[in-house]
Amino acid sequence: MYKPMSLVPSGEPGATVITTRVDDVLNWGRANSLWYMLFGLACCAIEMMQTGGPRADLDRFGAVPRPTPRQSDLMLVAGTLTYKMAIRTKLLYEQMTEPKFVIAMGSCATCGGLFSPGYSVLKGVDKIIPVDVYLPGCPPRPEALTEALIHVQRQIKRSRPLRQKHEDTKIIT
Amino acid sequence: MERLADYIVYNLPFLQQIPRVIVDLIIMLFFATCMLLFWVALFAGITSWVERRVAGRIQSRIGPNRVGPQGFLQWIADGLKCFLKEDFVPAAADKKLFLLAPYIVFAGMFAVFVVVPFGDGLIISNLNIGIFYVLAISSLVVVGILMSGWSSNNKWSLLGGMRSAAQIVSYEIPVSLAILPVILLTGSLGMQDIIRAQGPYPWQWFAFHNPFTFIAFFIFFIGALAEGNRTPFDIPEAESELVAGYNTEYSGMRFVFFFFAEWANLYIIAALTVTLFLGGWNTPAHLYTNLFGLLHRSVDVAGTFVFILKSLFLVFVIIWIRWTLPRLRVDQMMDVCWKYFVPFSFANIVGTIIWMVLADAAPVLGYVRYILFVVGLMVPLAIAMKITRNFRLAKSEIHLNPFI
Amino acid sequence: MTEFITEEMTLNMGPQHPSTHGVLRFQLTSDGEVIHSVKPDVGYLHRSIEKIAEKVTYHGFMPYTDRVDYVAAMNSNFAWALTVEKLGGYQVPERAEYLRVIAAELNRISSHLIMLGVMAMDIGAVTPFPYFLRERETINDLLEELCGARLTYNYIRIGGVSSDLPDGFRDRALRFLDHFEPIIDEFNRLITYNEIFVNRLANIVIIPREQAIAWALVGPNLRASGVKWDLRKDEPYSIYPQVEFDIPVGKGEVGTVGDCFDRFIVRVDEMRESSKIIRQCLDKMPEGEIQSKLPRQLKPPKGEVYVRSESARGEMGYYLVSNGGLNPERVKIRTGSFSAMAIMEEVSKGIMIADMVALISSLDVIAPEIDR
Amino acid sequence: MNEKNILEKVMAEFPGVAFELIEENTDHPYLVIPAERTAGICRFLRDDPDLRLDALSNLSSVDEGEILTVVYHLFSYEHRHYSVLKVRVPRGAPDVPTVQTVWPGAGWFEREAYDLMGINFMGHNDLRRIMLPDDWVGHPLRKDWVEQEEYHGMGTSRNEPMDVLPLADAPEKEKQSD
Repeated sequence: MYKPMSLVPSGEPGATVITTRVDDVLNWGRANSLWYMLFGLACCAIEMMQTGGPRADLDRFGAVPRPTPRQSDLMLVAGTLTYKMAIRTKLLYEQMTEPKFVIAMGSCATCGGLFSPGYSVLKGVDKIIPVDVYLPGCPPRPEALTEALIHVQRQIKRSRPLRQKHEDTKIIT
Repeated sequence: MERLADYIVYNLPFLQQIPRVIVDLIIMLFFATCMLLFWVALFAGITSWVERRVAGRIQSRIGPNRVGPQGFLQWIADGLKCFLKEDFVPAAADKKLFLLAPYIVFAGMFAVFVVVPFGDGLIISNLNIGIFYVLAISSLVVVGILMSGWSSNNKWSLLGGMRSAAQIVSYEIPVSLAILPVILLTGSLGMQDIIRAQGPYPWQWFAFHNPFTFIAFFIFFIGALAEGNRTPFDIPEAESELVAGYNTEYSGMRFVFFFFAEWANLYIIAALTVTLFLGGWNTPAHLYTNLFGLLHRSVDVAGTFVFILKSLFLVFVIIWIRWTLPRLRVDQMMDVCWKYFVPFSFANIVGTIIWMVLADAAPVLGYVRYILFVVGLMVPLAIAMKITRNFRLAKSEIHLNPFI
Repeated sequence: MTEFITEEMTLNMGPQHPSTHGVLRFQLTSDGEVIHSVKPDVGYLHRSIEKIAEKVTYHGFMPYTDRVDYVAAMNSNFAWALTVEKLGGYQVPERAEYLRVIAAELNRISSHLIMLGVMAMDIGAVTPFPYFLRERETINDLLEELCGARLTYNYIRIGGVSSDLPDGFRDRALRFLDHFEPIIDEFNRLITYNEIFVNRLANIVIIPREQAIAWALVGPNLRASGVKWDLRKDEPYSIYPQVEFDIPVGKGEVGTVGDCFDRFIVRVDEMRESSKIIRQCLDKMPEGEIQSKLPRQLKPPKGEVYVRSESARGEMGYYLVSNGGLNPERVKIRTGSFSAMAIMEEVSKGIMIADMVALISSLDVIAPEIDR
Repeated sequence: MNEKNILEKVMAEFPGVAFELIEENTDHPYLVIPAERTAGICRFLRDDPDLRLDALSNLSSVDEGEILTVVYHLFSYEHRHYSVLKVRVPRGAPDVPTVQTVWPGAGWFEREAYDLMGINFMGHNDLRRIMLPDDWVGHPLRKDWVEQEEYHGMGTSRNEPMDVLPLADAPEKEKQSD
């Protein structure tokens, strides 16, 4: 539960209101401009492309693909992650600049899915990077991916970037 | 500007104790900042929104429509987000150059706005070397891009920077040479002089003045596209080849500087083309202001309106080209420049000089501009017919309403 | 004058790179823009499908075949069904054969749509790609009506198909084809014969006939090199002998036979042929069963087969060894992209980086087919 | 020329070699050839004007317990006929001469067989792992391959979700304790 915390001592309510508003404005900017990294792994990549395509059109939400991790806010782990790729995925995640969000798209990225019996498949991307939204499906439909994006937007809108201390940022374990 | 400074100093007596140079400087800086914030950033931002919406429509998508009416505030959201993002400097980068590069690109692009003549009196500084200033100051962009490509310590950035430098330096030549016929006809480098030398009616524009300026118009426009790294010459930031070109390693606000410079540049290309070849702010009403001095101000406003409208139409054309054409290869792009544009531009200059001499001798040649105007009118007509044919053959559905 | 000395540069392209479709990696050695050597590095999507095949039943392997080639999953289903049917001698009702061909050809169109759109995008024209995605959505809708999935269908079963045509499917499919055939022409006007596009592709990376055969290229890539070979025609299976269609081959229309443009245009023409096949199948389709009676637990006899069929990316061969039990003993999948990727190292010497991008997309390699 | 004729022609061409022609349990009859003669026989198959098997359609490897088998599916685009060859090598020393010099396209197939089945193709110019990372242990398509516990710190198993998730009434208890 979020407790309003005042910048000014002795609980003047006005200060709280102002910081909250600033938070909201910043969150509005962050949530409506989620550039996702152009990074498809497997089957889900095709659905990801179709989501950016004419019918679903992620651009409506201000989400455009960026080819480089430095400029992207959202990583869509779209597909099966093999061990060979997992090392690179972790590197890519580390190359992304804060704040960054991850959607584990599809069963394979969530838990290994259909390929859990395989010897070369990582069972879930959350073993290497933190995940914000899990999206089941094999592959998920474009509508589902749009919903996942809206979920990320909601998460952002709930966050309080001005109060977040540096240590609070996600730490990779 | 001087008058404005005088006026301020006169009204605020305490300023008179400070040396006048410093006061001038502060006032200049203040107005420059206002200009950047409220005028240039507005143009760059709105152009970015226009581009995304137009691109969406071209691709039978919608484009951003969630933030503000019809997604109009999208550029503010993008800017805000990038402002909050981590400003990242790669460990192996040349730190000083890396940090400096975006500002240089930004400065080079935005300084051009100083001489963009939005209206009869609406120009920040009507330099007597106007167009020369544009050519000189916009060269800063090359330096910035090359710096960013080099200092990122990323091979894709380096390739992008190198490509960009080669491209801009090469295309500087045909572009400058294509401007020369206009300068010859005007006899001045000042932007307002160039516009005044053209008449209010379309057939009096420099684009239709004679066959050589007609060719020069196309060389200038295409060359300017290449200088601005726009498709079909967008090879420095070719997404499918070089990841993101010279700005691969940039994030946050520094990336936004590149981003804004790109769209400001889009507007500059259009504005310069309008100034040099398409009559600038001239409207038929300007002919009559001298007759009825009363309407002076409103005519100015109309002129500004016409100028912005013309240039926005060209912006639309550039966006249209961007989302239609594929990209050239590096060697092909150089071929176009050195084998076709440069020789043609030289021929244009010589041709214009001969034309000017001949036109003095034979005034009949003045009627050529009407023929050229009709020819120029054919170009959009031909395109319109092609589009109609395409609609008919592909049995496409047409959705004219742009607001979804 | 002293000699101008240049140094080679090693570039790492991928696994995350906009033009490596999926996760491929290339190690380029280049002198500025000119590439000296390319070392492809694959395996980033090696999902151990062949090992999983040894753990699951014959029916149970069908969903995995979808993922062998997710862009043309139906064709991959088809190939596996053909293989097991040949091994066990199972019969397929005639209506099911027609349904299979309709589904497979629809999927072939949608696969080529992706390839052509992506190729145009890699050359720099972004707009054709969304146009093709738009058409692809309609095909996805049709296939979804048929089997309930948009991408990984699991529709073709051993001994038949999973479900019959829904009501009104025929009309909707015909309406789509009526709409789609002019779209191909529009696409040609928009991008294929665009001056810049032709100049980017003509005479780039020519793969002559002998080289294509020796490197075991298959499918459209082989046909682009001038070999008139299509398994649907030359080793007919299912009901392909009963339908009429042509095999487009590379003619060197704007350059030399076997260049990137030929590989592009062959696929454009193949979409037309596929559309022709679907029309004929919809007309000729008989009434009847769609699934033959097979035991729930399939136990094909001991033995081995190697069956090839024409997928969207060329021949897809399943080498299946059975020990008479519930699970296959060994399944080896031979795919078109694998050999297309192998040739890349050989043919890409001395081209420019921009051509490299065109080459990758013209060979139409997709990662799961290479790695499996 | 049907497939059996082709194989018989090969047997006639190389008299002293121990061939084994098998027609049972297979759709294409095949010839088991001794490993050391592979390259020569393949070159003959490719160059003989009646055979002209100019394409290596597929190269597979099968683990048959004590022996590992390499299967070559050959095809001729000129005469449009197939031929299948098999090479059997002991599990302990799976050495097969490369056919890369005959069909350049074989190079990657052999790399794959090396990577996943551990067959050593002698004379191959670039015999590295292709699918799996270079530091991978073992050849996973062999029947006796055992999966490692973890790879580079990434666990190779995932718990059952029902074991990990707290039971439905667990949060209730926590609340009560608060």
